Amino acid sequence: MENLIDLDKHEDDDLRPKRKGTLIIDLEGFEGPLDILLELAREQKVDLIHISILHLADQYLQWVAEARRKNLELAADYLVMAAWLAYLKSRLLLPAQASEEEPSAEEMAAALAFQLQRLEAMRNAGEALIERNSLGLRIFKRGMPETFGKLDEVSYDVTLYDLMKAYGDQMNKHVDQTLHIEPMDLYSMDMAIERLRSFIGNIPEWTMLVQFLPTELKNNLHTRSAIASTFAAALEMARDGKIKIRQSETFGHIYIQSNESRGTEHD
Amino acid sequence: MTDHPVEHLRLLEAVLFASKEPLGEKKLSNYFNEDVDVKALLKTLQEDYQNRGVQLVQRGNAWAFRTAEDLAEKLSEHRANVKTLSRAAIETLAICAYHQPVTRAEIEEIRGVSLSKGTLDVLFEAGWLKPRGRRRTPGRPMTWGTTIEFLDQFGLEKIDDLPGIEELKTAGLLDARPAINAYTVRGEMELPFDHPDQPESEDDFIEEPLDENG
Amino acid sequence: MTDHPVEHLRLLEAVLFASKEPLGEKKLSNYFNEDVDVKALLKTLQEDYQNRGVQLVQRGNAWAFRTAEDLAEKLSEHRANVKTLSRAAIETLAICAYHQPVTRAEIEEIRGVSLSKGTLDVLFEAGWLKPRGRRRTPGRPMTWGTTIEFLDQFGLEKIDDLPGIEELKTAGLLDARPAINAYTVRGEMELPFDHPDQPESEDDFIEEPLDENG
Repeated sequence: MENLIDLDKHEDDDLRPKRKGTLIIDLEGFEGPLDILLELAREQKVDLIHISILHLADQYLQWVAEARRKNLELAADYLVMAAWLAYLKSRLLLPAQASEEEPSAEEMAAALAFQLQRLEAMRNAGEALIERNSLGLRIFKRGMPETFGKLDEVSYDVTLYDLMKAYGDQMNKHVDQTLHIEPMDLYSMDMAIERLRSFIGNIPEWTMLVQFLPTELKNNLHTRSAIASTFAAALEMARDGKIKIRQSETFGHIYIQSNESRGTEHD
Repeated sequence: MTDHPVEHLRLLEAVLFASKEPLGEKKLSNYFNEDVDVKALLKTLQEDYQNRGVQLVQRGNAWAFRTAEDLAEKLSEHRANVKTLSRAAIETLAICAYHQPVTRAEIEEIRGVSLSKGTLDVLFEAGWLKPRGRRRTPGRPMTWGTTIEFLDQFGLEKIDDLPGIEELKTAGLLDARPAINAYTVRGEMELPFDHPDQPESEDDFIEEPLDENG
Repeated sequence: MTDHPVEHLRLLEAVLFASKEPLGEKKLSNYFNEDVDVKALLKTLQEDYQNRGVQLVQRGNAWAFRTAEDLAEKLSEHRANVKTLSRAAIETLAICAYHQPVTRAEIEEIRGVSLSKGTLDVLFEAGWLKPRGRRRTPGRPMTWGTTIEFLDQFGLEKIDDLPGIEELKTAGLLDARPAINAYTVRGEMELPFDHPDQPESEDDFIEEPLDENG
């Protein structure tokens, strides 16, 4: 392998926030909530085995609050972690409740501490590994490999990577093929307006809008498009003063009535 | 066509010297009759070269001649181009090395983030990772491990020589299972929790299904 | 930085080993202080290797390590002739591996070009493909699949260990976006190909005795 690793700098080092300072607000260079937690845990300056999860939860919640104050866009993962840590914190502070369903707050805290230790261990292991990177840097292979003339065995210079890459490329090629856009199979608004118009002037009582849906609905998607189109058509016709619309509660049924007739109720 | 051990050593030496890449013991044994103890020959040859500027090194079950590490500084003009690995790639490589065989879900579990496209790619292209079979759990996820080339690149005889691996094992930190399921990489709340304190056989535990588009 | 002759010999040995070309005495002397007699060192090193399987040889004014000439025959008996596969062959092999059993027409359809005569031959000669019976469709076309030798070449235990679509996506070898080849409002996405993890039932094929010449 000629691809070697630079011992001295890693490409995203520059993106890493500086370790100094008490609270890191810069989001760049972090990889998810666990990464932030590990960074915050280091600020406690104790071995991760002795980390205070309660304190860590506070640090994290404070960090999130600060990030939001600065209008940094936090991905959902960060907020979910905040919610979970708030929950864990409350459970750590409350008297223990006997429950066989859930692990105790202490167990949850221990699990989080374990996760942080494990991540830190792998991070250190990665660094130790890079320290050992030697082939082509400190240890060298034969510069002039020899091959011999007479042959009774043939081998091929092809690796699993070559094979996988060839397959991936083939499949990607297909993705890049012509995109066919199939004809729409939806109930259009024009159709809905036409249908609704045929009933106009003939709806003296408040009538549920769904009763005006077309009778032949093919599938779920088609049905949904019919509902949406009919509703939009109703709005359109109400704007033109042809009909009145009523809905008495959120998500309740929608009723329509011809405007010519003398309805008494309206929204 | 003598069977004299010195002739065996000479042939073994020539075969290994001619090759750039480590050669497996199985392949090396093709050069000898069945009754020849190739492993013993390799050990002898290794000793012969022990104090020389070129040494015979073991990489898994493969062997190669390499320059002695203490001469590194004086050989600096042979240094090849250096390619920089991202922090994510280094961490992923370490996880694959220390936790192998390991699934993608486990790598993500340990790092706490989804594997982004291209992280495994670069390690694969370098020839450092290989498939290690599928786990017999629902979804039959692929597992990954490291190659001879990986050992060669980092100057390791075997996986057990990874820096600090014994300590990590003892500390129980080489357990790739989810520590807790309260939150996942996807950020979904999931109760109840798996209990982390009951290690099961490596092959038996059930992977958390991850959204494949991660 | 000792001036001990043994250290000089070790360095000279390593430099010559790692060099990509034979080195002249002048170039070699750059590695040493002015007072070191490189010529004498070379002679000593040459003697050290005199009876070994590898020898230090002089070519004009330049020096290099070469395997001993008397071993040439034994080496060539076994030494593999390393060939490179054409792009078309690698692609065809990959498609056979992922879609087996697969017919020639299917390979051509996936690659979008017709298969030249030699491509399957090369793979067949390498011992990586074998006939997998005829398909029960008009024309009863022959299908192809991979062999044990194929698994050996790529370090796989079984064909199932071949990384699947999802793993290829993770490794960045396959675009992660959904492979839609038709945009439809019927709410179904159409994948262009079967998922290789779900091989078709063997029942779809009739195994027929085939003559060994393929």
